[in-house]
Amino acid sequence: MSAALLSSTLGADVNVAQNVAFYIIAAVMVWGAIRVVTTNNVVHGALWLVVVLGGIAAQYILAAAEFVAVSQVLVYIGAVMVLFLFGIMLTRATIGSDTDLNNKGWGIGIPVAAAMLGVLGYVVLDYVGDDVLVDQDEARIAITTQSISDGYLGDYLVPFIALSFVLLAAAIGAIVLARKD
Amino acid sequence: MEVLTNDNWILTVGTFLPLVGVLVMLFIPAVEETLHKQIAIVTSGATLAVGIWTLVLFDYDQSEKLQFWVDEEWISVIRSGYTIGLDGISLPLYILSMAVTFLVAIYTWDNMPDAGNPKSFLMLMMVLQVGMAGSFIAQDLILFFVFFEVVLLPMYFMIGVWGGEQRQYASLKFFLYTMFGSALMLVAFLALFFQTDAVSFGFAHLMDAGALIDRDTQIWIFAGMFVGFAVKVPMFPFHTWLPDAHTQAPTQGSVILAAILLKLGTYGFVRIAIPMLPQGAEAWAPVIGVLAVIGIIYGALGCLAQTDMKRLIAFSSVAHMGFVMLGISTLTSLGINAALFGMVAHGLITGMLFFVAGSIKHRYHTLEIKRLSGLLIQMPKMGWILGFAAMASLGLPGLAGFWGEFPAILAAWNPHPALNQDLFRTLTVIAALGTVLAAGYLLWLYQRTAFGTPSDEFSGHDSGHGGHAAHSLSAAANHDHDDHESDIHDVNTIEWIAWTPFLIAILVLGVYPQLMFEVMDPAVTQLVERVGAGIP
Amino acid sequence: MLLGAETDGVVTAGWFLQNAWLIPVIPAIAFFGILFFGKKLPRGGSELGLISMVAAFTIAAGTAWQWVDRVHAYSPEYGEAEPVIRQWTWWQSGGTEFGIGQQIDGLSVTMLLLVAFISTLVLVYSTEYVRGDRRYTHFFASITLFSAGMLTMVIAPNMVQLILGWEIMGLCSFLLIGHWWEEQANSRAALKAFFTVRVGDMGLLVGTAMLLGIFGTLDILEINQLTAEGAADDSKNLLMWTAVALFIACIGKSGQFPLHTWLPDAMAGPTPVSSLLHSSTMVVAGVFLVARIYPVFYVGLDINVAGQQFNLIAVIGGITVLIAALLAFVQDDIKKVLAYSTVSQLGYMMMSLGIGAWTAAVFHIWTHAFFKCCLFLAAGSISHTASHHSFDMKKDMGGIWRKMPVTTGAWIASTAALCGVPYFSGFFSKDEIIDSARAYDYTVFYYVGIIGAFMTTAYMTRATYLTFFGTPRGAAAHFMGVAHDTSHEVHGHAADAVGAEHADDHLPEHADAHDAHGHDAHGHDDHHVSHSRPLPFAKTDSPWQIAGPILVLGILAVSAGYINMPVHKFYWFEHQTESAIGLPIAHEEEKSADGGEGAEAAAVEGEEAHGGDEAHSEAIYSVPAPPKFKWVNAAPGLILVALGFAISLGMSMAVFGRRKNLFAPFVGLTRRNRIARGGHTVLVKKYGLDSLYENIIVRAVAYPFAKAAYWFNQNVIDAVVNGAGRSGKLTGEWIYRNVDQRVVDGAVNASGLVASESGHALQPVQSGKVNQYGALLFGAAAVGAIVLILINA
Amino acid sequence: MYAANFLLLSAVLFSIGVFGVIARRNAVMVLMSIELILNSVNLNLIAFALMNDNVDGHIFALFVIAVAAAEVGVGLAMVLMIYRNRRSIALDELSEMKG
Repeated sequence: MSAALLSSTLGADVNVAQNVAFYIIAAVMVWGAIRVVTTNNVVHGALWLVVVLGGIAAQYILAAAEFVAVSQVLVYIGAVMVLFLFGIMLTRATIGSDTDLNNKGWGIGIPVAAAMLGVLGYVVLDYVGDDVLVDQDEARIAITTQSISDGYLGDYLVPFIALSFVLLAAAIGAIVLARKD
Repeated sequence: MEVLTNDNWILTVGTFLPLVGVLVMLFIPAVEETLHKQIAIVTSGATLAVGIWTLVLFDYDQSEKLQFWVDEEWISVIRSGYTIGLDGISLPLYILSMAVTFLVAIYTWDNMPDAGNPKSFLMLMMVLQVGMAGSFIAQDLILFFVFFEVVLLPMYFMIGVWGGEQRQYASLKFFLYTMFGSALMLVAFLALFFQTDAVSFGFAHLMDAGALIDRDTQIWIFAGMFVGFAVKVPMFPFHTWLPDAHTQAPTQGSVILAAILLKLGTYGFVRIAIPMLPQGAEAWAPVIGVLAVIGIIYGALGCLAQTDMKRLIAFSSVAHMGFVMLGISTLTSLGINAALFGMVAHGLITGMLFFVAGSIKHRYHTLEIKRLSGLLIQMPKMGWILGFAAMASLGLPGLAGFWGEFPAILAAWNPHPALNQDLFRTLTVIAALGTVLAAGYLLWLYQRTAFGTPSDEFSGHDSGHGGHAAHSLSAAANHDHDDHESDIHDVNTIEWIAWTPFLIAILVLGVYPQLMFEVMDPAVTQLVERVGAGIP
Repeated sequence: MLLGAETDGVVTAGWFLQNAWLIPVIPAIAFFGILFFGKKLPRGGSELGLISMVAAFTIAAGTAWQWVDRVHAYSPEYGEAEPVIRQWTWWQSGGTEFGIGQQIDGLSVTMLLLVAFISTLVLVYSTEYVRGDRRYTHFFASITLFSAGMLTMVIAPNMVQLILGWEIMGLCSFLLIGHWWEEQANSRAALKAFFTVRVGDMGLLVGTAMLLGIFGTLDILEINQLTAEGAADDSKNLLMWTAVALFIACIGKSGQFPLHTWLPDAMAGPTPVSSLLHSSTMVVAGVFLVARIYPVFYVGLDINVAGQQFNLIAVIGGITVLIAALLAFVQDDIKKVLAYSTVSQLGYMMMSLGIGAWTAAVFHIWTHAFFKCCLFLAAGSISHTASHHSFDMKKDMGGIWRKMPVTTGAWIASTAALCGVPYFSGFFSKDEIIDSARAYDYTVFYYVGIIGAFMTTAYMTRATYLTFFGTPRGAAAHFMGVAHDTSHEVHGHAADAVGAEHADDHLPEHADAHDAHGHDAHGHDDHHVSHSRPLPFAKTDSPWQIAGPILVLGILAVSAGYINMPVHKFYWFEHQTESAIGLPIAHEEEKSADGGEGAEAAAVEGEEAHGGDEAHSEAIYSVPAPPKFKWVNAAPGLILVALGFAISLGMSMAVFGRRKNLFAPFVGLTRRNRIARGGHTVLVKKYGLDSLYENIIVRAVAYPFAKAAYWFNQNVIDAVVNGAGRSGKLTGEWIYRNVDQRVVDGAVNASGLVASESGHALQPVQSGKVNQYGALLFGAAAVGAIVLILINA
Repeated sequence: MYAANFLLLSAVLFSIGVFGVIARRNAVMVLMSIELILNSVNLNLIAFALMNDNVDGHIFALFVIAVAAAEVGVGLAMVLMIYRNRRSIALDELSEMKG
């Protein structure tokens, strides 16, 4: 589906439709993110996070990374968010709004975040600036699920196995930590 | 430098054998305390056996040459090799380190410091032994430096964990001081390496090439080494870590510190700084001489002001090492021979004094001179041993201490011709005054602690006639065993085993010093000739 | 290893001469034997010490015999006998080897014989004297090592071995003086002795270093030869300082002014120790050192150079003679009288060396050893048997001559020898010293000598009278069975003396209290019962172990001088020893009648001797020959001695013997009357009280001086010593407190403080809060990134 | 489409996440903010993959997703334990590591 969409919209110039989609999704995401860090209700925060994560998945699709997008949805929205909700419920009775969810860190947080943003923005604009993403034509190697799997079971086999151990260790660690005894 | 090559495995084995013990102990639970002690004794005993075998194999007719020579590639990137060898200068110290560790391990059998945990304690001690023995056989600057630093950490932990009340202050002070010195020393080593065309860190090369460096550069490089070694010795302005470290360290730590660790500094001067930088040595010799003599007098005055026995002994170390450094600063074979002899003698004697101090502390739970009195009545043998060691320490002829002091004085009157004779002659007279002061503080100590009658605090608790030792002893024996007075007993078997070799060595070396002079002298003579050739 | 096995090409040396090094080795081995096995032996180790000392004495006697033979083999020209030197490598440096071994010549043979003999007697004496002491074994171990030390020093062929023996003696004196160390006074005396001597030893160390610097060797023979050949004339100034430095050591060791203060305190030790210390060992060591390397002193201090009226050695010796003799007048403790007497006699020896009379000095060592040892042993005998371990002449002695014939006889013979009564041994040596001073033109020291002789006689007469004659007092009265006034009752006195200065008093006390080793303590009551059998002809005297040595020494006090009698032109001793001087003696064929001019001529000739090549070709220095004896020259001294005896005896009887006169009229009555005719009869008769006489007469004459000297001794010199010690300690404390702990340590601590303070300043950063850590992390990252951007831009 | 788009969006999300880490006092919310940061990084990776025409970016993004999942698991377990011990997960009350 997305391939068809992309192929139809690709042209020599900047694809307007793609841009439009991007901006809309981006705006939603930014708003969602802001709400995540400012809302006084933990559960709302978690739900806003779902919005952001979903937006990310959408952006992946725009960037022609379908496999990653699907993984994102499965892992984050499917698993991580459930974990978060469980965590919220196990640790805190108040599901409703909470007045002191934020500490007095605004004074530090905003300048630091602004500085980060400034730096990153400057660098990005300075470095890539007006670069236009080259449209996918036939000459381009299609990044397919197969190429990803080739990568995992080829060049990146060792990190892959290591990662599986990390996951195993994390699972065991989490169990050990969370056990009630 | 000519070398002899045979049986060259023996040094490596002798140096690293304690690590085998460490490995074994690593896999034994800490609760098996007795087993750990046994392993430590066996390991250090085996090491000493290798050392004695080295003594047998050593070719005494060519003691000026490096024997058991090994030269393997080690870190070829920085042109440092695993170069080891043994000659007449290092042989006595090498064997001394093994013997002291063995005897200290035996002493630990009964006298574990209060903090307990013999496993770690003994493992540290074994590692310490590797560092000490390694420093004396290394013939490569980087190798030497590595061994030199290996010594540092175990001692830091020994003081910091098993020490007295102010152990953390003392251990930190020790550590910082020595690190400070080591840092400058390393810079000096590197400077020397690059000034000699960065060809090799081997001693043999550096001795040949170092003499060719121009005078000003030599002086600067020597300054770096001077600080590094002087801290370890310790010389006068750098000495303040010593009393604290000695006072706070456990007995074993004090003994090893006094017997071997301090010698690394003086050995460094003799083996590295002076032969490699003859002109630097010549320029610095007056400074060393003056500081040494200040140390002698200053240490003695410090002793007179002490109220704590262990601290007094520690200060006396400053004075004695002053004699060693005075000998070295003359740049004559007589002076350096005296210094080497003084190093061994001081190791034995001060080690013995620290042993006695430790045992007294163990029994009386105090080392305050004011409170101790009449040791000879309560513990006659201990009292006489203390007297013996004190006499040896004040340089009585016939005991080892004399042969470090007297030739040093002889040498200081007749220093190397390139040195300022008037200055050194003045120093001689002042140093001789130091021997008088030494007699003063040691006899004062002995009179106060050993003579007289035991104070009421430690003797008859139930009677007015406190001077009657037989009575108070029997009373103490009948007393409940929980009472600390029952701790006061004479030298026990373990202590005898650990101390007798010290006592015999002090006496034998004192009566027949040729045993050591014969081994050292050819090597020292060669070294002095080399230095003389380097001084224009 | 053998450096110089046989230096003599002419005459082969006999076995004893070759193996004289065994003499110190045997007691040294015995020392260890006693130390380790002594307590297990039936007699507590004393037998080992005794056997070793007898063996040493035997070898010493053999050595002496063969030495005499050897000298005769070299004869008829005396003074040529080469010493027998054997050395083994002891240590080496720079290829130079330093030896240990023996140098046997006239001087060392004399000393070997003397030391071994006297040590043997003292050991015999000690077996009884310290019986029952709780440290019996230690006592014998120390005393054996002590003798070994002296013997080692005596045969030393080089300076290092000499120092070895010298210091071993110092150590043993420490142990022996402080033998009863439970009392702080005793251990302080021991400390004082060791420390004072050690102060002098500083000179020895530096002096030896100087010798090495000048001559490049430490061999005594070489040093002597080189000096005699004038090798050191280029560095004459340095040689002078060398002599001064070495002499400082001798001052300390031999109790010369101003370091003599330790000697009287050293009386705190047991009496056998005092006698050994004061006769042939320890204190003689200083004199021996000067005699041993005499050329260094002779050349360095310009002795016998024309026009030199004074030199350091003679001046110090002379001062010592007088001040010590003065001090001896005011002592009540018999051992202290003898101690000051020793100091005074050592002053004679030094003075003698200082005026160039080497032979006289060495001969005085020889004779003095016998009679002084005898005097001390006699004092001990009295205290042991008669006066209940007291040494107080005034309180516990008097009138004991009846019951102690041997002790009294030997004492009187020794006193006569000490005073220089003709044909007693001391006469020959002392008179030679005085005569030499006159003959060599040292007028001042001639007067010092005869005044010293006068004073010696006077105080010894006083001591003799107080001890042996007059009324028995205190413990002596108890011993004599004479009724005495109860204020001096024995037990009362003994109890009272526990805290007093007489250390020997404590022996039985402590033996009772600390009988830890299971010895038979002899307490007060069974005191006489436990004694050994006395000599058959003196039943009431001390036991044979005590009386025997005293008897032998008493005989020798009379006869030891007969081997060198200038009176009869009999110079046997001189001939045996003169090769050890290191300098030739300028013998003159026709000595002029006037000794003074002759000696001067001799000295001048000695200076010029290098021009006229004689038998001693290399030596350009020489010592003058001893003066020819003439009764005329000896007369002033002898008259003074007689005068001293008369005055003192009369005075003593008048002062101390008044009550005695009432009970048993005594021999000296006539002389007392003569004194009375001399102008004091009025006083004697007017005031019948002893103390009053003493107050008036003694205070009027001797007391002020003696008291002043003693005051000076106690308050100035001692105060300086103590003050030096105290100020040393104060300085030490001050430096420790202010410099060490503040400045040096302060600098170190300051750096630590800076680190610590900056750590404290940064501490709030470590709030432990995750958010703040996060803020820091990201803030820092942002700042870092900004910096990077700015740099790259 | 401009390459800067993705990167700028990522920067914004990142900054918001940073703000959340600093400003939130609820441990769970801090974890969420961290998720924001991680996702912004992932977005970058994908964008770089697109720019460089290389599959590695995708692979790394997936790695990050996996690691993030593990992190959340462990992190929440820790939060749970803290809550169990202290009945609170307010971070400013946790200052045991204060120096």
